[in-house]
Amino acid sequence: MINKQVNSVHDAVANINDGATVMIGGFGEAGSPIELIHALIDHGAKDLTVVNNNTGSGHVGLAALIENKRVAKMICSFPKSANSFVFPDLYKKGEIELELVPQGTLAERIRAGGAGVPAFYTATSVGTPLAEGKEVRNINGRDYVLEYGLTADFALIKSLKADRYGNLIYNKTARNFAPVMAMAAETTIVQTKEFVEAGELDPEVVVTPGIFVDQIITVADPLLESKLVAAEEVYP
Amino acid sequence: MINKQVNSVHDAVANINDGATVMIGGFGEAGSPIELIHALIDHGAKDLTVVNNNTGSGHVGLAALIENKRVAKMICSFPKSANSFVFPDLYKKGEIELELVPQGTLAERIRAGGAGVPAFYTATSVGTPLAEGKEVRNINGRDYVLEYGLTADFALIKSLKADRYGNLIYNKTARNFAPVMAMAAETTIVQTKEFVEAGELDPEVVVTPGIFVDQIITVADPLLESKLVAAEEVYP
Amino acid sequence: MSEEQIGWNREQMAERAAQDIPNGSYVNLGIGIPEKVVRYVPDGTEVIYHTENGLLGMGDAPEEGQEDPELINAGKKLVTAIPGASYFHHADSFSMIRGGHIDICVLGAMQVAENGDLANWSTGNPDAIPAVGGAMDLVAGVKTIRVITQHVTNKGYPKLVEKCTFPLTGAGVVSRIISDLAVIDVTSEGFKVVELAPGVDFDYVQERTGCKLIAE
Amino acid sequence: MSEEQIGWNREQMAERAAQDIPNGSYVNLGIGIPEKVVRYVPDGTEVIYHTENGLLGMGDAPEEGQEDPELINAGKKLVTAIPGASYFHHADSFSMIRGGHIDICVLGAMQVAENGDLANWSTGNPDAIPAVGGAMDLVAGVKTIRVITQHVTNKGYPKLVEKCTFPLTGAGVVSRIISDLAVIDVTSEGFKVVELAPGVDFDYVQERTGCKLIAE
Repeated sequence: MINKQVNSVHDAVANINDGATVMIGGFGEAGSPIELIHALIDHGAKDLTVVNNNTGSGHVGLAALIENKRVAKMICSFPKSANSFVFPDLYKKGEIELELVPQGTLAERIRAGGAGVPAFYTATSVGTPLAEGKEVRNINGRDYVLEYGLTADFALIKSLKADRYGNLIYNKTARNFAPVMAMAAETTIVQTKEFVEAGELDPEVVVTPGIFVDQIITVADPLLESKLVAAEEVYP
Repeated sequence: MINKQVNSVHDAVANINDGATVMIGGFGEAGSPIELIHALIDHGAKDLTVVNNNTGSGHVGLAALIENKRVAKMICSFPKSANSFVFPDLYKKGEIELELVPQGTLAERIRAGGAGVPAFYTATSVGTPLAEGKEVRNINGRDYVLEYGLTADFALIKSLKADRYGNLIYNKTARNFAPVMAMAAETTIVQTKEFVEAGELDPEVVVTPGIFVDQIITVADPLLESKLVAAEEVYP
Repeated sequence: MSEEQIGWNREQMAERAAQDIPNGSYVNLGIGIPEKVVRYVPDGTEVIYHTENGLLGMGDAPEEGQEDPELINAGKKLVTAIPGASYFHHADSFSMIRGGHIDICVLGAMQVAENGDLANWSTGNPDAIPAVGGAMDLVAGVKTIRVITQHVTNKGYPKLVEKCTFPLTGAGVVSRIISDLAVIDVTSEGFKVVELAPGVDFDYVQERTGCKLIAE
Repeated sequence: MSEEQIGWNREQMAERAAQDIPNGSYVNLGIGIPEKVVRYVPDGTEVIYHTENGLLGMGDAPEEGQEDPELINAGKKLVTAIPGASYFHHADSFSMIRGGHIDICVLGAMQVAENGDLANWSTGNPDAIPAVGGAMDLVAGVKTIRVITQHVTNKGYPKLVEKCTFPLTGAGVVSRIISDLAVIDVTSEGFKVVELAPGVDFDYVQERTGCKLIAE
């Protein structure tokens, strides 16, 4: 019988190796798999390349992973949100690398990586510094830049419900990058609020089919990043 | 108030002009918007370029549109299903053009057209006659062909439920090409089995958000292509 | 600012921008003042707001007790979903933007040039942390780009200029600017003042603009 | 065919192909004999079948009275969905194929060459209607491609050949062939017979093959 559940968040991240590329779901705290990120900090893997829209807040979750010097490079669209101090500090000191990607290009590159599209053209960033050094091609009278698909060794995402096959549904705007990251990663690790029986999710409403999911751990009552940040919590 | 309903299938197709490119949903009869196709035959627009996975069956629906000489060119992946006589006849006589596209490339080209991606690379068809004349590019050691996004003037699709905003859900494998065609067409026309109040469709389960839909007509009890074909019906 | 309010305040700028949005439009709102536009849909019209983090049919801020930290807008502020809304993932969301399906986008600006060039993501200062978000996707993909901005910077420098000195977000993309002082269209001849805020005259606006304005 | 049955029949070929599918695999089945594989999952294993027209978790044909003409497989035959299935659109479905997420695909063939080249979509006859379907996507994207085929054509010509004379579906893609006579692997040295159907010997298979076979 197929059953993708694992025993703990620590088991879930146990195979993440030094130097791995890790996509982490979430747009701000919505969809951030904070328990998996904290388990990754405990696990100790370093020299990671992390793909996330942002760089975390305060001193917990993704910001804590960065603060603990596990991240060599961030690929993201907006690294300086409110309450984001950790990344800017390291970046100014030259201690962390940044690949800045427009948000839609980031989403599309991840989707392309998952869909077997190695490269595509887009109008986004044409004529701006972010197109510098990139191939530009005129198609039907408009200029486009060439962008490459993005894949990862691991994805860490958060779902509302999951079944043993790995079928997932999400909560509201916490969906954001998770479905495309699940497609683009070699190993997709999910923390779910609820684990349900196979067949309980209507096949019409599954957002991420189980084929894109490898490991599932239930975290029924996840920490809320904004509360931790407000309380000035530091992980670990 | 936004309300995308129209009064009849004939009103729905009334603006389709000679020479238009029309995407038609369906994989075989599953998802085929047969009443809209019949209304298009009645309407009389000709010299159409039609995008569909197949070329219809018997002498109804898409096959009837072709038989009535309204289609100058088919873009499809599999033009010779069981019970498909009309297209093969015209094709052998040189009276209809065919652009044969691998099914996944077809789906991806339509999705690209809808997503603002003018062109992308794919491994599909490399080293085959369908790659002849196409740009081939080696990316990270593998060869890929360049394929272009596909857009249309109109899409005709079928849904299970629709609301006044044009939010759609589908029935089982009748979903197939409809969501990407809705994205890729300038005007998307939907025949729905059921029309529901705004808010009745859970925002988490909407498959096609209303932004991709322009006109909706309710056809509560659509004809079943396979039954018509078995009964050797001819339209009109 | 200690000086007396001259022209429109932030709420009034948002309200003015809302008046230009036709019934039935699909609209994306940038972070800052543009977020406020959602409150000012004119009577008798219905507008669908898109937020690029995965929601079509965005409503205003929630009532107290109705907040869900996983229901936010692109500015990461708590919002609501209207009946008839839909959620989708990021690639689908940007397909709406990049595929040309959003009718209007209202953005903030650091500089707008008289040819419609927009700079709103970076000062180009090498010490600053660059951050672009979805701005470049929006200006490349949305049919009509409008800007809401203070007419001058905090230090009094003009934001409407002959040529942007900051790195571009997009070239020739802006069609209209709603500032605290005026509504200004980008035309082939340059900036054209189409409306003045109450109590503001043309010369007052011209003095605070980095290039020549055309009177309507 | 009037001659007595020699080797495996169509059902047995499907059953034999099913034995090679590891527990937990995601599998796509081509049209024809491969469709029958869904019936023969070995005891104690669970396999998830994908059909490219938008279903993961495809089951066998429906009971009478349970048919839905909108629940079909890629061969347009009526099927069912298992508990735990999911539906999705065509671009998402082919993302599974082209993105390398499907483990195994079992296809029919017109010709397989000893280097693994597959021809299964066209005879190259200029009078024939070309039709490719999803075959080229499957061979380009799925990790392991297996073929189920009669060993020879209706007219007795070998389908396993030194070099395909028909236009290719994909180059060097097939790893194993299950014919009515034998299970044959594509190796760097050429076709290797790894199993013979009951009552069939190596020479019998070699005589019906268009190139040299290697005995295991």
